[in-house]
Amino acid sequence: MSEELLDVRLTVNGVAHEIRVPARRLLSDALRHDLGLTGTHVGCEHGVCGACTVLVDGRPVRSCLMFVASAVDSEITTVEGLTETDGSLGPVQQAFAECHGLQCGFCTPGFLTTITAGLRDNPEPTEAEARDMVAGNLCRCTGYANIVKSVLRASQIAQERA
Amino acid sequence: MKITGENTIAYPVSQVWDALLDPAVLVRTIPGCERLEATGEHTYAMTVTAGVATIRGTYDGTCSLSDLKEHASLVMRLQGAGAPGTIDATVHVSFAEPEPGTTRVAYDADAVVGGMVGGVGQRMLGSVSKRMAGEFFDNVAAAIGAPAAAPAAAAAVSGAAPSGEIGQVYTAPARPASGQQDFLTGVAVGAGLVLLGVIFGGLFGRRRG
Amino acid sequence: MSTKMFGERVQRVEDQRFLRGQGRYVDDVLAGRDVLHAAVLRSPHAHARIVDIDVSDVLDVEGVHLVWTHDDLTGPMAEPLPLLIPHPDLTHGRTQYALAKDEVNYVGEAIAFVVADDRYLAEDAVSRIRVEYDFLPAVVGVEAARAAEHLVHDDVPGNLAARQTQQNGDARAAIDAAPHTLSLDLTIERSASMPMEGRGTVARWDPDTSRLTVWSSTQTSTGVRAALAAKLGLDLGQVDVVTPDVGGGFGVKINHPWPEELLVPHAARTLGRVVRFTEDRREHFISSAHERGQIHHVDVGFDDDGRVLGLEVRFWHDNGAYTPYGLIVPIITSTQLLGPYKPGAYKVTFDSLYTNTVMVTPYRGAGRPQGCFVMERTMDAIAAALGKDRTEVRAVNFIQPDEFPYDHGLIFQDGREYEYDSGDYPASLQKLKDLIGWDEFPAFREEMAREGRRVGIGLGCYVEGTGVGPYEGAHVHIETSGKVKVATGLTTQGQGHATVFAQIAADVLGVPFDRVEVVTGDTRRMPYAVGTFASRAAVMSGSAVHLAALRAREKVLRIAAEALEASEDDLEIVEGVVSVKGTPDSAASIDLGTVAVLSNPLRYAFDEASKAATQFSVGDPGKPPVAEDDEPGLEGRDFYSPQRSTFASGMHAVIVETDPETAEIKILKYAVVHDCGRLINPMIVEGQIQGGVAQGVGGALYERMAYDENGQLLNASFMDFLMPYVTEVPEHIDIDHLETPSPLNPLGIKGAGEAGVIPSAAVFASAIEDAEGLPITAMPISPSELFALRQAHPPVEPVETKESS
Amino acid sequence: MKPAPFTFVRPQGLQHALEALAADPGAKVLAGGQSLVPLLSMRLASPSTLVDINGLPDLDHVRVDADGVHVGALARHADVLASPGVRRVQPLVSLALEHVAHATIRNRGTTVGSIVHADAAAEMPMVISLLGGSVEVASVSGRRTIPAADLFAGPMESTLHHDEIALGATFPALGPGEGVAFEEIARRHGDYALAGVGAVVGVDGDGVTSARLGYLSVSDVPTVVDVTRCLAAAVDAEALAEAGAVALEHVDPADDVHASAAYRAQLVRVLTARVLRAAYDDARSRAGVAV
Repeated sequence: MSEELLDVRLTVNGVAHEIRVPARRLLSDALRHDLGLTGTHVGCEHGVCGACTVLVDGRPVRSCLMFVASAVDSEITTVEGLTETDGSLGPVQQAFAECHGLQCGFCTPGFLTTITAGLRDNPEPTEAEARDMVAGNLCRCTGYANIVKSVLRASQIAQERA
Repeated sequence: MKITGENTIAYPVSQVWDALLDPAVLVRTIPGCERLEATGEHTYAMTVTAGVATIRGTYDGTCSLSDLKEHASLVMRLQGAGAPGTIDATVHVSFAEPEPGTTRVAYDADAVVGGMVGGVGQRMLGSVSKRMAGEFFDNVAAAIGAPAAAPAAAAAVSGAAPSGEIGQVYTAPARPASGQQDFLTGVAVGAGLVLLGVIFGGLFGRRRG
Repeated sequence: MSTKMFGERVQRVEDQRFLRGQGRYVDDVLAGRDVLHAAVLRSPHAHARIVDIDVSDVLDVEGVHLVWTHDDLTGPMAEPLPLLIPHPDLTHGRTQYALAKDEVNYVGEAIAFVVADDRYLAEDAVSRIRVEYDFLPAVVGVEAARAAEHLVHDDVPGNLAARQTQQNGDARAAIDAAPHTLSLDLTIERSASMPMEGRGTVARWDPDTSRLTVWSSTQTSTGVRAALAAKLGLDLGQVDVVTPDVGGGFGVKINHPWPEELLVPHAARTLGRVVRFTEDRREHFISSAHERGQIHHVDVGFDDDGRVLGLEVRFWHDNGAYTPYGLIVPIITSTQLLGPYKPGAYKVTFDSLYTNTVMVTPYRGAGRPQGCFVMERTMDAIAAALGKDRTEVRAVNFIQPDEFPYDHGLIFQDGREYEYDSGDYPASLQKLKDLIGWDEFPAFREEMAREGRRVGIGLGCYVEGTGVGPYEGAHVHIETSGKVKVATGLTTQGQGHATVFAQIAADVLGVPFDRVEVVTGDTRRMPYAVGTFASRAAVMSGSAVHLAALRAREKVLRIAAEALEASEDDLEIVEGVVSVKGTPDSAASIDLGTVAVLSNPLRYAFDEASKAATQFSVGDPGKPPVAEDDEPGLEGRDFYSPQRSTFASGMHAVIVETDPETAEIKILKYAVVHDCGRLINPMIVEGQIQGGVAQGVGGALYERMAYDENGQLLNASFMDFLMPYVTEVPEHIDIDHLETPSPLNPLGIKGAGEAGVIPSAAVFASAIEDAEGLPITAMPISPSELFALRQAHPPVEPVETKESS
Repeated sequence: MKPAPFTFVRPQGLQHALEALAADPGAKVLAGGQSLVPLLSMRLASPSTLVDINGLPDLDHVRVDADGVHVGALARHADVLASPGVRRVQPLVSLALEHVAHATIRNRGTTVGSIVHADAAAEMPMVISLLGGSVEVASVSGRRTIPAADLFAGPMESTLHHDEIALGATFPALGPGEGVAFEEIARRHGDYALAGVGAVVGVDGDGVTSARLGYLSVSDVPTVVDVTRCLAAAVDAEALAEAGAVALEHVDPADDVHASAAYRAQLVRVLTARVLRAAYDDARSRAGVAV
């Protein structure tokens, strides 16, 4: 017997998508393989590394711990949605470029979405608050020092651009 | 992983011994056992669905009894594989009759739990499997206590062939689906033997709501 | 000359893609298109014979396209995977089959391979495969391997893959004659690279051109290509391997070919469809590779000053179930153990032993962290025995600056003499002492003690062989657009090669940095290469790019001189324009794009510029359009092949605080002094060091592979394999550089990729021992283990070492 | 690591949800999913039906009143933690929530979900046991309230029947003269604790009238220990040490890959003293007594 398919309407980065997927399709896989938005990365599939973090109604959430069918009523934001409409880098992205906040780039999408929401809730974090903001994401390349610097720089850029 | 324990059954050792070697009794007393097929002298293929709360799985496997010393001891070899993982256990069981009419069953099991479920807390496996052994003995006692009702229900599937007939398949009567039953279903096979908690997750199962 | 790019903290060009979510990692390649997915049935048992594999239930799973076990493999595919680096001492090397044949030797070994419409269905199919096993006793851990009560491979007595001895002088005699002697027994547990992206392969077979294109998350595209051609019976020319963006490697992705790197292309060709395999995190834990597991016994003889007269090391290396990478890790441990010191006589013997666990191949540092741990623990033990300051004992053993090149009389991992080219260890040590506040520490310790706090300081020194051969190459092509296209064959895993190599090319060619585009790891662009490992990329490909660019520059100046009727020596290239030095007016100048046009005499013009190069408008009719010794196009291609490795060095120091009640370990201060010759991009080098230190902290205080006695890996997830978060690494790392140039390459550079991770275990052991006054002989160490050490050693005042006055 | 197939039901009303659950003995409820989804992906669990209750109305409330804190089944940890009312009425809930995983997990994980998941190493099952709270559950056959003491049957095993949905949890308010404290020690920030202790201490002036401790990660089920008699005379080092010894009689710490049983026992001793002291000081400062 073939698996029951669901018609799911998903709003990602302000764009509505209609996809037909099995109920068990994880949100992370739907974004990557059904919508072709491969900016979101999957590092562990048990909710620890944070590379798959997207914003669900503005809040950082592990997309590998959600079924796409549960996301029907929500507005999803992925790393592709953080770039400005004119194609230039958003404040958090720009800060990472300036501060060498990434090396292999695989964990970066999870940090960018998490920090974007973090700075919205706390626009001027102290260094300790910046560290706490990213304490739930794993990175194996950078040793985190430049990521914390990027959070503080992003808060400056956001104010400069405000 | 080592698991030891013992239980008592309020029946003479001879009755306990006979009950445990009767597949018709086994299929009803092994928590979560859905199907038992005799494949040889004291060897069975079996299907068991077992689990604790969320962590459940259906396991296909085999069990065989050997080194049978009547009313004294036997060795049980058990292998099962399912989606959550695999189990391979060798269990030494000894029987004693401290006072007439009651049997004390002691078991000493050594198990290798593999696959995803192998990554769970050893302690979790140990403590719950002891409880399942307890449930198994209660079932055995109940089966001995009400022999009249037992054989008819169990052997219904394929004729009344004598127990142990090759190819003879036994299925357990439907069980009431209740929370309490949920917890108590597990796999303990053979006389006082324990399928060491291959069923539930320890470390793996823990998260945050 | 344009502004010099070498040495600049240039922002990375690849970040523009990564930050917009437009990276192209292997699981992104052809995402959302018509691609089939593979899944693998892996052994749940550590050691067993396969009695039967029943795949009958799989065939009726909807969407399954093929199921393979070893029986379905033929020809070279049915033979064991290649043993990459044979060695005469590796008398009993073994490698696994792409799919297990008759037996499995570690939990996670591939048994069956399924391809289906998507990964979910493929996993459904895998879960329906029934395997009957006969269990065999598992050999887990070095002690069990040594005892050899059971054998991993029946035909390998004593579980001994190899035994090797190297020596310089008569160590035993020196030890026996020494006024002081000491012995130590040390243990380092297993950890792993654990990049955030696991392994993955995508393959497409084009029946029209009968060419196979393979994308793989690897550290060596040319290695994978050669293995594919050999194993699939294809000509090398039919196979292209394209390395996509790689989400970290740290060594694990240098091993090749993985079973899936062969099975996926084989399936793509068999089915005529694109096939993808992307491993999940549990698969990475139980079917990639681990490293670090070793046990050491040290005997050392020394004089009153702590100078090492004789050093004899015997160690046992856990090489897991197979040895695809040969003896590289233990050989590196044996040699790099000497660090910056020059013992009077040295002898090292190792046994490489099989266990029923995941195989062992290099992880960042590749045996160096173990060697450094052993040597630095020995130095600390000597200092304690003599009541001397730990820096003094080290200083007295240093190879002095004027003794280079220094030959240790051993053979290094590349089969060449183990000779240090340059370094300045005394200067490094002084910089480190200033950075960490070594001399001020005793006062700090007393102040903390008054507050009931327990602190300790430790250090660790290392020397790292980098830039190991045999070679790397580069191809530079200046297009008529003026763009400079650079290609080098080794691969990138986040080290910023596209930026660093562009800096080098831009400097040589005098072009704006952003006009240079670099491609790495694509066999279509550079078919000759070795790979990225052992901190060699900057040295090998950096030098190759420099040399190739120089060749292109020579041709530019030759053509420009002709065009400008000037002598080559008077010309310079600034901002991509060739002109006579000192006359920046545009008349007597020509841009590189035009030079490129002139370099290729055409019959047909395709744009305004190319008109100038057609047959009726250029060249002396008395000569052939392309001279005898010339060729069309503005390109440069060259290879860099050093005679031996270049040796970087460094020293780390840490101040830790241990909680008297809970034995928790906190890092108060971490300092790094590092000498990797001249720095191409200091920002990127510091990033490498910070990342290395974080992995070092993981290896010293958190990470271990917890196998139970049956060979089951108990912590095969990020929940229980404790990689450090931001909260576990030092908040700040004080980094200082020395730049002792290497005489072996044109840029004077040395490797830096692995530096950060090498001394961490030694540094933390030294500091915790200093704080607690308890001997630290095993790493990693958790609070629970420190607590147990305290219980085992009744409280005694920490050994009062006479810190320098 | 992909889940096995299942039928997905996203009911809009509670009754529909209860019927879906009752209709299939193999059905499971999905709320936060932070515990359940990894189990599905690892195929340690493979329910035949998943009942996603995230669409149900008015279950995401966080209310406080004189009785205490009332948390709906869909209230995310982050919402409960952000509520000033909760921090005022029962501060132990807020103190413990700060230690639940990481902020991103708290954004989606539900407090009630983590309680009924019944993991003895988690914070919320211990807190509701220590405070003597309760969980309200519903099924097609009606509703009932399960006091915390009867909620946990064994490791990962609550006493909810398979066809029951937890609708909410109640944490009793801080009593007069009471103070609270919580501390846990984990290998990494955000990891499961090796050991964790919560305390509720009641004072009358300087004297201790009641002292109860809750322990996580050192027994099969959350364990509550009354140590009032230890602190009756004085709150000094000996009394706190004695409380630790009493606690050790009630817990059963185990070895695992992260720590030994002996080390966990040491943490029980150390944390008991620290947390009791802190709760005692909190009680006195709330009662306006100079600390």
